[in-house]
Amino acid sequence: MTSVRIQYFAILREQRGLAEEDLTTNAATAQDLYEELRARHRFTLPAARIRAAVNDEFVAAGAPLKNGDRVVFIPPVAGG
Amino acid sequence: MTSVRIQYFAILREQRGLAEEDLTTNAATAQDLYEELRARHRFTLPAARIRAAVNDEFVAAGAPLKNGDRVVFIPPVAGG
Amino acid sequence: MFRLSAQPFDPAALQRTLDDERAGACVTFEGWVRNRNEGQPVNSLEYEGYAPLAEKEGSRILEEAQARFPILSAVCIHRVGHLKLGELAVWVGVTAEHRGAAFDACRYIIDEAKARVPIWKKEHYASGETAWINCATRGDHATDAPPAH
Amino acid sequence: MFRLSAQPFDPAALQRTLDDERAGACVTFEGWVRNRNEGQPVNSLEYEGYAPLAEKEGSRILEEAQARFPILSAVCIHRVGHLKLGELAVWVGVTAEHRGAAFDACRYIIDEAKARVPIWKKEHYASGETAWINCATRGDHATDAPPAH
Repeated sequence: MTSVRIQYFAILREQRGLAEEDLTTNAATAQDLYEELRARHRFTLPAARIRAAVNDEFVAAGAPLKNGDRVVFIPPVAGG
Repeated sequence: MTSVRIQYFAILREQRGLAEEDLTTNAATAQDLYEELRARHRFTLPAARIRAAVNDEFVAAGAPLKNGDRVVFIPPVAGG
Repeated sequence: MFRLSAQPFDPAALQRTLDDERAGACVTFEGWVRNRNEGQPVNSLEYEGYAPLAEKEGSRILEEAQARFPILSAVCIHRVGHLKLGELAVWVGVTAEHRGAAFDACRYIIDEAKARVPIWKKEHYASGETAWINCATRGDHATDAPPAH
Repeated sequence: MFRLSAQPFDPAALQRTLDDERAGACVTFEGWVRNRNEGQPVNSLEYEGYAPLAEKEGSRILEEAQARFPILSAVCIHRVGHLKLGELAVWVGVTAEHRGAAFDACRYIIDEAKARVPIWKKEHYASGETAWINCATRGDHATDAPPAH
Protein backbone atom coordinates (compact mmCIF):
# COMPACT_ATOMS: atom_id res chain seq x y z
CA MET A 1 0.00 0.00 0.00
CA THR A 2 1.18 3.51 -0.85
CA SER A 3 0.18 6.63 1.06
CA VAL A 4 -0.29 9.73 -1.07
CA ARG A 5 -1.90 13.13 -0.83
CA ILE A 6 -4.22 14.09 -3.66
CA GLN A 7 -5.22 17.63 -4.61
CA TYR A 8 -8.26 18.19 -6.81
CA PHE A 9 -8.88 21.16 -9.09
CA ALA A 10 -11.75 22.44 -11.18
CA ILE A 11 -14.20 19.81 -12.41
CA LEU A 12 -12.49 17.05 -10.38
CA ARG A 13 -12.68 19.13 -7.21
CA GLU A 14 -16.38 19.63 -7.77
CA GLN A 15 -17.05 15.98 -8.61
CA ARG A 16 -15.02 14.79 -5.61
CA GLY A 17 -16.56 17.40 -3.32
CA LEU A 18 -13.26 18.34 -1.70
CA ALA A 19 -9.94 19.96 -2.56
CA GLU A 20 -7.53 17.46 -1.07
CA GLU A 21 -7.32 14.18 0.78
CA ASP A 22 -4.76 11.67 2.03
CA LEU A 23 -5.29 8.06 1.12
CA THR A 24 -3.57 4.71 0.82
CA THR A 25 -3.89 2.80 -2.39
CA ASN A 26 -2.87 -0.39 -4.12
CA ALA A 27 -2.47 1.53 -7.38
CA ALA A 28 1.08 1.26 -8.68
CA THR A 29 0.92 4.21 -11.06
CA ALA A 30 -0.75 7.59 -11.39
CA GLN A 31 -3.03 6.26 -14.11
CA ASP A 32 -4.09 3.26 -12.02
CA LEU A 33 -4.88 5.60 -9.15
CA TYR A 34 -6.98 7.80 -11.42
CA GLU A 35 -8.97 4.78 -12.62
CA GLU A 36 -9.55 3.71 -9.02
CA LEU A 37 -10.79 7.17 -8.03
CA ARG A 38 -12.83 7.58 -11.20
CA ALA A 39 -14.74 4.38 -10.46
CA ARG A 40 -15.27 5.36 -6.82
CA HIS A 41 -16.35 8.97 -7.42
CA ARG A 42 -17.88 8.75 -10.92
CA PHE A 43 -15.49 11.28 -12.46
CA THR A 44 -16.77 12.02 -15.96
CA LEU A 45 -13.39 12.54 -17.64
CA PRO A 46 -11.74 9.39 -19.03
CA ALA A 47 -8.12 8.78 -18.10
CA ALA A 48 -7.06 9.54 -21.67
CA ARG A 49 -8.03 13.19 -21.15
CA ILE A 50 -6.23 13.58 -17.81
CA ARG A 51 -2.57 14.38 -17.23
CA ALA A 52 -0.89 13.62 -13.93
CA ALA A 53 1.51 15.67 -11.82
CA VAL A 54 3.53 14.33 -8.90
CA ASN A 55 5.24 16.70 -6.49
CA ASP A 56 4.42 19.67 -8.74
CA GLU A 57 5.85 18.23 -11.96
CA PHE A 58 4.10 16.61 -14.88
CA VAL A 59 4.70 12.85 -15.03
CA ALA A 60 3.92 10.10 -17.53
CA ALA A 61 0.66 8.22 -16.95
CA GLY A 62 2.67 5.11 -16.02
CA ALA A 63 4.87 6.85 -13.45
CA PRO A 64 5.13 4.73 -10.28
CA LEU A 65 3.81 6.15 -7.00
CA LYS A 66 5.75 6.17 -3.76
CA ASN A 67 4.88 7.01 -0.19
CA GLY A 68 4.42 10.70 0.48
CA ASP A 69 3.83 11.71 -3.14
CA ARG A 70 1.58 14.69 -3.74
CA VAL A 71 -0.55 13.78 -6.75
CA VAL A 72 -2.65 16.06 -8.94
CA PHE A 73 -4.83 14.95 -11.84
CA ILE A 74 -5.03 17.65 -14.47
CA PRO A 75 -8.22 18.02 -16.52
CA PRO A 76 -7.94 19.64 -19.95
CA VAL A 77 -6.66 23.18 -19.40
CA ALA A 78 -8.33 26.36 -20.59
CA GLY A 79 -6.36 29.41 -19.59
CA GLY A 80 -6.75 32.81 -21.14
CA MET B 1 2.19 79.15 -66.68
CA THR B 2 0.59 77.49 -63.65
CA SER B 3 0.53 78.96 -60.14
CA VAL B 4 0.88 76.42 -57.34
CA ARG B 5 1.70 76.31 -53.67
CA ILE B 6 4.39 73.85 -52.63
CA GLN B 7 4.89 72.46 -49.12
CA TYR B 8 8.19 70.82 -48.20
CA PHE B 9 8.72 68.18 -45.54
CA ALA B 10 11.69 66.47 -43.95
CA ILE B 11 14.81 66.23 -46.13
CA LEU B 12 13.24 68.36 -48.88
CA ARG B 13 12.33 71.09 -46.38
CA GLU B 14 15.91 71.15 -45.17
CA GLN B 15 17.42 71.13 -48.65
CA ARG B 16 15.03 73.85 -49.84
CA GLY B 17 15.50 75.87 -46.64
CA LEU B 18 11.81 76.68 -46.26
CA ALA B 19 8.52 74.90 -45.53
CA GLU B 20 6.35 76.35 -48.28
CA GLU B 21 6.32 78.70 -51.23
CA ASP B 22 4.09 79.90 -54.03
CA LEU B 23 5.48 79.78 -57.54
CA THR B 24 4.54 79.77 -61.17
CA THR B 25 5.91 77.10 -63.41
CA ASN B 26 5.92 75.82 -66.98
CA ALA B 27 5.90 72.25 -65.67
CA ALA B 28 2.83 70.38 -66.88
CA THR B 29 2.97 67.55 -64.34
CA ALA B 30 4.00 66.92 -60.75
CA GLN B 31 7.04 64.99 -61.92
CA ASP B 32 8.16 67.74 -64.28
CA LEU B 33 7.83 70.23 -61.44
CA TYR B 34 9.94 68.03 -59.17
CA GLU B 35 12.66 67.80 -61.81
CA GLU B 36 12.63 71.58 -62.20
CA LEU B 37 12.95 72.14 -58.45
CA ARG B 38 15.51 69.38 -58.05
CA ALA B 39 17.78 71.05 -60.60
CA ARG B 40 17.29 74.48 -59.05
CA HIS B 41 17.80 73.44 -55.40
CA ARG B 42 20.07 70.39 -55.77
CA PHE B 43 17.66 67.99 -54.09
CA THR B 44 19.52 64.71 -53.58
CA LEU B 45 16.57 62.34 -54.05
CA PRO B 46 15.90 61.27 -57.65
CA ALA B 47 12.32 61.61 -58.91
CA ALA B 48 11.96 57.83 -58.91
CA ARG B 49 12.09 57.84 -55.10
CA ILE B 50 9.55 60.64 -54.65
CA ARG B 51 5.77 60.37 -54.62
CA ALA B 52 3.57 63.39 -55.25
CA ALA B 53 0.43 64.60 -53.54
CA VAL B 54 -1.90 67.29 -54.84
CA ASN B 55 -4.52 68.86 -52.60
CA ASP B 56 -3.79 66.29 -49.87
CA GLU B 57 -4.18 63.18 -52.02
CA PHE B 58 -1.55 60.97 -53.60
CA VAL B 59 -1.37 61.44 -57.38
CA ALA B 60 0.43 59.66 -60.22
CA ALA B 61 3.76 61.18 -61.25
CA GLY B 62 2.22 62.26 -64.56
CA ALA B 63 -0.78 64.01 -62.99
CA PRO B 64 -1.33 67.41 -64.65
CA LEU B 65 -1.06 70.57 -62.55
CA LYS B 66 -3.65 73.33 -62.51
CA ASN B 67 -3.76 76.80 -61.01
CA GLY B 68 -4.17 76.84 -57.24
CA ASP B 69 -2.99 73.27 -56.64
CA ARG B 70 -1.25 72.56 -53.37
CA VAL B 71 1.64 70.24 -54.18
CA VAL B 72 3.69 68.09 -51.82
CA PHE B 73 6.64 65.91 -52.82
CA ILE B 74 6.91 62.92 -50.53
CA PRO B 75 10.34 61.46 -49.76
CA PRO B 76 10.53 57.78 -48.73
CA VAL B 77 8.54 57.44 -45.52
CA ALA B 78 9.80 56.01 -42.24
CA GLY B 79 7.13 56.05 -39.57
CA GLY B 80 7.18 54.02 -36.39
CA MET C 1 8.19 36.30 -15.04
CA PHE C 2 5.00 34.22 -15.08
CA ARG C 3 2.61 34.35 -12.19
CA LEU C 4 -0.99 33.91 -11.13
CA SER C 5 -2.80 36.78 -9.49
CA ALA C 6 -5.87 36.48 -7.31
CA GLN C 7 -6.28 40.26 -7.48
CA PRO C 8 -6.82 42.65 -10.39
CA PHE C 9 -3.52 44.14 -11.55
CA ASP C 10 -2.48 47.21 -13.53
CA PRO C 11 -1.19 46.31 -17.00
CA ALA C 12 0.21 49.81 -17.59
CA ALA C 13 2.41 49.51 -14.51
CA LEU C 14 3.55 46.06 -15.62
CA GLN C 15 4.39 47.35 -19.06
CA ARG C 16 6.56 50.10 -17.56
CA THR C 17 8.66 47.39 -15.87
CA LEU C 18 9.65 46.31 -19.40
CA ASP C 19 11.13 49.71 -20.31
CA ASP C 20 14.52 49.24 -21.94
CA GLU C 21 16.47 51.69 -24.11
CA ARG C 22 17.49 48.86 -26.41
CA ALA C 23 13.83 48.06 -27.18
CA GLY C 24 12.19 49.41 -30.31
CA ALA C 25 9.00 47.39 -29.96
CA CYS C 26 6.63 46.31 -27.21
CA VAL C 27 3.70 44.03 -28.04
CA THR C 28 1.05 43.21 -25.46
CA PHE C 29 -1.83 40.78 -25.43
CA GLU C 30 -4.78 41.17 -23.07
CA GLY C 31 -7.42 38.47 -22.72
CA TRP C 32 -10.72 39.94 -21.58
CA VAL C 33 -13.85 38.23 -20.27
CA ARG C 34 -16.30 38.53 -23.14
CA ASN C 35 -20.05 38.29 -23.09
CA ARG C 36 -20.48 35.25 -25.34
CA ASN C 37 -18.76 31.96 -26.01
CA GLU C 38 -19.78 29.56 -28.76
CA GLY C 39 -22.96 31.57 -29.13
CA GLN C 40 -24.03 31.38 -25.48
CA PRO C 41 -24.43 34.58 -23.41
CA VAL C 42 -21.85 34.56 -20.61
CA ASN C 43 -22.33 36.41 -17.31
CA SER C 44 -18.98 35.78 -15.63
CA LEU C 45 -15.99 33.44 -15.54
CA GLU C 46 -14.15 31.56 -12.85
CA TYR C 47 -10.48 30.75 -13.27
CA GLU C 48 -8.80 28.20 -11.06
CA GLY C 49 -5.09 27.45 -11.19
CA TYR C 50 -2.74 24.83 -9.83
CA ALA C 51 -0.30 27.51 -8.80
CA PRO C 52 3.07 25.77 -8.28
CA LEU C 53 2.93 23.87 -11.55
CA ALA C 54 1.25 26.72 -13.46
CA GLU C 55 4.10 29.03 -12.51
CA LYS C 56 6.72 26.43 -13.44
CA GLU C 57 5.13 25.63 -16.80
CA GLY C 58 4.51 29.31 -17.52
CA SER C 59 8.14 30.11 -16.78
CA ARG C 60 9.24 27.34 -19.13
CA ILE C 61 7.11 28.89 -21.88
CA LEU C 62 8.75 32.27 -21.33
CA GLU C 63 12.19 30.64 -21.50
CA GLU C 64 11.22 28.92 -24.75
CA ALA C 65 10.13 32.26 -26.18
CA GLN C 66 13.48 33.80 -25.19
CA ALA C 67 15.30 30.94 -26.92
CA ARG C 68 13.23 30.97 -30.12
CA PHE C 69 12.88 34.70 -30.79
CA PRO C 70 15.34 37.63 -30.44
CA ILE C 71 13.44 39.37 -27.66
CA LEU C 72 14.58 41.38 -24.65
CA SER C 73 11.97 40.49 -22.05
CA ALA C 74 8.63 38.76 -21.62
CA VAL C 75 6.08 38.71 -18.81
CA CYS C 76 2.76 36.93 -18.38
CA ILE C 77 0.25 37.35 -15.54
CA HIS C 78 -2.92 35.26 -15.33
CA ARG C 79 -5.87 36.09 -13.08
CA VAL C 80 -7.57 33.46 -10.97
CA GLY C 81 -10.88 33.82 -9.17
CA HIS C 82 -14.31 34.99 -10.25
CA LEU C 83 -14.16 37.62 -13.02
CA LYS C 84 -16.87 39.89 -14.38
CA LEU C 85 -17.46 40.79 -18.02
CA GLY C 86 -14.73 43.02 -19.40
CA GLU C 87 -12.21 42.11 -16.71
CA LEU C 88 -8.62 41.41 -17.64
CA ALA C 89 -7.98 37.65 -17.44
CA VAL C 90 -4.45 37.40 -18.81
CA TRP C 91 -1.72 39.84 -19.83
CA VAL C 92 1.37 39.13 -21.90
CA GLY C 93 4.01 41.79 -22.64
CA VAL C 94 7.09 41.33 -24.81
CA THR C 95 9.85 43.77 -25.75
CA ALA C 96 12.36 43.37 -28.57
CA GLU C 97 14.64 45.47 -30.71
CA HIS C 98 12.43 44.76 -33.72
CA ARG C 99 8.70 44.30 -33.94
CA GLY C 100 8.57 40.97 -35.76
CA ALA C 101 10.12 39.10 -32.86
CA ALA C 102 7.90 40.89 -30.35
CA PHE C 103 4.72 39.89 -32.23
CA ASP C 104 5.87 36.31 -32.78
CA ALA C 105 6.95 35.78 -29.17
CA CYS C 106 3.81 37.34 -27.70
CA ARG C 107 1.64 35.05 -29.78
CA TYR C 108 3.77 32.02 -28.96
CA ILE C 109 3.45 32.71 -25.24
CA ILE C 110 -0.32 33.09 -25.18
CA ASP C 111 -0.88 30.11 -27.49
CA GLU C 112 1.34 27.85 -25.38
CA ALA C 113 -0.02 29.15 -22.08
CA LYS C 114 -3.59 28.39 -23.12
CA ALA C 115 -2.61 24.88 -24.19
CA ARG C 116 -0.23 23.87 -21.42
CA VAL C 117 -0.56 25.83 -18.18
CA PRO C 118 -2.80 24.15 -15.59
CA ILE C 119 -5.49 26.80 -15.36
CA TRP C 120 -9.17 25.99 -15.79
CA LYS C 121 -12.08 28.16 -16.81
CA LYS C 122 -15.69 27.78 -15.72
CA GLU C 123 -18.24 29.79 -17.64
CA HIS C 124 -21.39 31.05 -15.94
CA TYR C 125 -24.12 31.48 -18.55
CA ALA C 126 -27.07 33.83 -18.59
CA SER C 127 -29.23 30.68 -18.49
CA GLY C 128 -27.90 29.89 -15.00
CA GLU C 129 -25.91 26.90 -16.22
CA THR C 130 -22.16 26.60 -15.84
CA ALA C 131 -19.51 24.62 -17.70
CA TRP C 132 -15.85 23.83 -17.22
CA ILE C 133 -14.42 24.65 -20.65
CA ASN C 134 -12.83 21.72 -22.52
CA CYS C 135 -14.05 19.28 -19.86
CA ALA C 136 -17.35 18.26 -21.40
CA THR C 137 -17.83 14.55 -22.11
CA ARG C 138 -20.25 12.69 -24.33
CA GLY C 139 -23.82 13.57 -23.39
CA ASP C 140 -22.98 16.88 -21.72
CA HIS C 141 -24.75 19.97 -22.95
CA ALA C 142 -21.66 22.13 -23.11
CA THR C 143 -19.65 21.96 -26.30
CA ASP C 144 -16.35 20.24 -26.30
CA ALA C 145 -14.63 22.67 -28.62
CA PRO C 146 -11.51 24.40 -27.42
CA PRO C 147 -12.06 28.01 -26.36
CA ALA C 148 -10.76 30.27 -29.05
CA HIS C 149 -10.42 33.82 -27.79
CA MET D 1 -9.07 56.44 -35.53
CA PHE D 2 -5.63 57.39 -36.84
CA ARG D 3 -4.01 60.62 -35.78
CA LEU D 4 -0.73 62.41 -35.26
CA SER D 5 0.09 63.82 -31.86
CA ALA D 6 2.61 66.55 -31.17
CA GLN D 7 2.34 65.77 -27.44
CA PRO D 8 3.05 62.62 -25.43
CA PHE D 9 -0.13 60.62 -24.89
CA ASP D 10 -1.27 57.96 -22.43
CA PRO D 11 -1.56 54.54 -24.06
CA ALA D 12 -3.42 53.07 -21.06
CA ALA D 13 -6.15 55.68 -21.42
CA LEU D 14 -6.34 55.01 -25.16
CA GLN D 15 -6.64 51.30 -24.57
CA ARG D 16 -9.57 51.84 -22.20
CA THR D 17 -11.43 53.56 -25.04
CA LEU D 18 -11.39 50.17 -26.79
CA ASP D 19 -13.26 48.40 -23.95
CA ASP D 20 -16.05 46.27 -25.39
CA GLU D 21 -17.89 43.37 -23.75
CA ARG D 22 -17.83 41.48 -27.04
CA ALA D 23 -14.01 41.57 -27.10
CA GLY D 24 -12.00 38.59 -25.86
CA ALA D 25 -8.64 39.91 -27.06
CA CYS D 26 -6.78 43.20 -27.20
CA VAL D 27 -3.36 43.37 -28.87
CA THR D 28 -1.25 46.51 -28.71
CA PHE D 29 1.96 47.53 -30.42
CA GLU D 30 4.18 50.27 -29.05
CA GLY D 31 7.13 51.61 -31.03
CA TRP D 32 9.76 53.06 -28.71
CA VAL D 33 12.79 55.23 -29.50
CA ARG D 34 15.71 52.87 -29.09
CA ASN D 35 19.32 53.66 -28.45
CA ARG D 36 20.80 52.13 -31.62
CA ASN D 37 19.93 51.75 -35.25
CA GLU D 38 21.94 49.73 -37.75
CA GLY D 39 24.69 49.61 -35.15
CA GLN D 40 24.98 53.36 -34.58
CA PRO D 41 24.29 54.84 -31.13
CA VAL D 42 21.21 57.06 -31.33
CA ASN D 43 20.59 60.01 -28.97
CA SER D 44 17.12 61.11 -30.08
CA LEU D 45 14.68 61.06 -32.98
CA GLU D 46 12.67 63.64 -34.84
CA TYR D 47 9.40 62.69 -36.50
CA GLU D 48 7.78 64.96 -39.03
CA GLY D 49 4.39 64.28 -40.60
CA TYR D 50 2.35 65.66 -43.46
CA ALA D 51 -0.72 65.69 -41.26
CA PRO D 52 -3.73 65.86 -43.61
CA LEU D 53 -2.50 63.08 -45.88
CA ALA D 54 -1.01 61.04 -43.02
CA GLU D 55 -4.38 60.99 -41.27
CA LYS D 56 -6.19 60.08 -44.50
CA GLU D 57 -3.78 57.29 -45.39
CA GLY D 58 -3.70 56.03 -41.80
CA SER D 59 -7.51 55.92 -41.73
CA ARG D 60 -7.50 53.95 -44.98
CA ILE D 61 -5.15 51.42 -43.39
CA LEU D 62 -7.48 51.02 -40.40
CA GLU D 63 -10.43 50.51 -42.76
CA GLU D 64 -8.45 47.87 -44.66
CA ALA D 65 -7.72 46.09 -41.39
CA GLN D 66 -11.42 46.14 -40.51
CA ALA D 67 -12.25 44.65 -43.91
CA ARG D 68 -9.57 41.95 -43.86
CA PHE D 69 -9.79 40.68 -40.29
CA PRO D 70 -12.76 40.03 -37.96
CA ILE D 71 -11.91 42.74 -35.47
CA LEU D 72 -14.03 45.07 -33.38
CA SER D 73 -11.94 48.23 -33.28
CA ALA D 74 -8.51 49.59 -34.16
CA VAL D 75 -6.69 52.79 -33.24
CA CYS D 76 -3.27 54.17 -34.17
CA ILE D 77 -1.58 57.30 -32.83
CA HIS D 78 1.80 58.47 -34.11
CA ARG D 79 3.95 61.06 -32.34
CA VAL D 80 5.61 63.88 -34.21
CA GLY D 81 8.32 66.18 -32.87
CA HIS D 82 11.62 65.57 -31.14
CA LEU D 83 11.58 62.39 -29.01
CA LYS D 84 14.05 61.17 -26.42
CA LEU D 85 15.27 57.61 -25.92
CA GLY D 86 12.54 55.37 -24.55
CA GLU D 87 9.70 57.65 -25.62
CA LEU D 88 6.60 56.20 -27.22
CA ALA D 89 6.65 56.95 -30.96
CA VAL D 90 3.64 55.02 -32.18
CA TRP D 91 0.79 53.09 -30.57
CA VAL D 92 -1.57 50.61 -32.22
CA GLY D 93 -4.43 48.94 -30.35
CA VAL D 94 -6.81 46.34 -31.77
CA THR D 95 -9.71 44.47 -30.16
CA ALA D 96 -11.41 41.35 -31.49
CA GLU D 97 -13.52 38.47 -30.27
CA HIS D 98 -10.60 36.11 -30.87
CA ARG D 99 -6.91 36.68 -30.52
CA GLY D 100 -5.75 35.54 -33.97
CA ALA D 101 -7.51 38.40 -35.71
CA ALA D 102 -6.28 40.91 -33.14
CA PHE D 103 -2.65 39.87 -33.66
CA ASP D 104 -2.93 39.79 -37.45
CA ALA D 105 -4.67 43.15 -37.70
CA CYS D 106 -2.28 44.88 -35.29
CA ARG D 107 0.69 43.71 -37.31
CA TYR D 108 -0.97 44.65 -40.60
CA ILE D 109 -1.63 48.17 -39.35
CA ILE D 110 1.90 48.88 -38.14
CA ASP D 111 3.51 47.30 -41.21
CA GLU D 112 1.35 49.32 -43.59
CA ALA D 113 1.66 52.52 -41.57
CA LYS D 114 5.45 52.32 -41.67
CA ALA D 115 5.41 51.75 -45.42
CA ARG D 116 2.70 54.17 -46.56
CA VAL D 117 1.93 56.98 -44.12
CA PRO D 118 3.82 60.23 -44.90
CA ILE D 119 5.84 60.47 -41.70
CA TRP D 120 9.60 60.88 -41.73
CA LYS D 121 12.20 60.05 -39.15
CA LYS D 122 15.49 61.84 -38.56
CA GLU D 123 17.98 60.12 -36.31
CA HIS D 124 20.39 62.13 -34.18
CA TYR D 125 23.49 60.04 -33.52
CA ALA D 126 25.89 60.15 -30.60
CA SER D 127 28.50 61.22 -33.16
CA GLY D 128 26.61 64.48 -33.73
CA GLU D 129 25.55 63.46 -37.22
CA THR D 130 21.95 63.19 -38.29
CA ALA D 131 20.18 61.26 -41.04
CA TRP D 132 16.70 61.15 -42.53
CA ILE D 133 15.97 57.43 -42.55
CA ASN D 134 15.40 55.85 -45.98
CA CYS D 135 16.42 59.09 -47.69
CA ALA D 136 20.12 58.41 -48.17
CA THR D 137 21.40 58.52 -51.74
CA ARG D 138 24.55 57.15 -53.35
CA GLY D 139 27.58 58.54 -51.59
CA ASP D 140 25.81 59.40 -48.34
CA HIS D 141 27.20 58.00 -45.13
CA ALA D 142 23.89 56.84 -43.72
CA THR D 143 22.69 53.44 -44.79
CA ASP D 144 19.82 53.16 -47.14
CA ALA D 145 18.22 50.16 -45.48
CA PRO D 146 14.64 50.47 -44.29
CA PRO D 147 14.29 50.90 -40.54
CA ALA D 148 13.15 47.67 -39.02
CA HIS D 149 11.90 48.15 -35.50
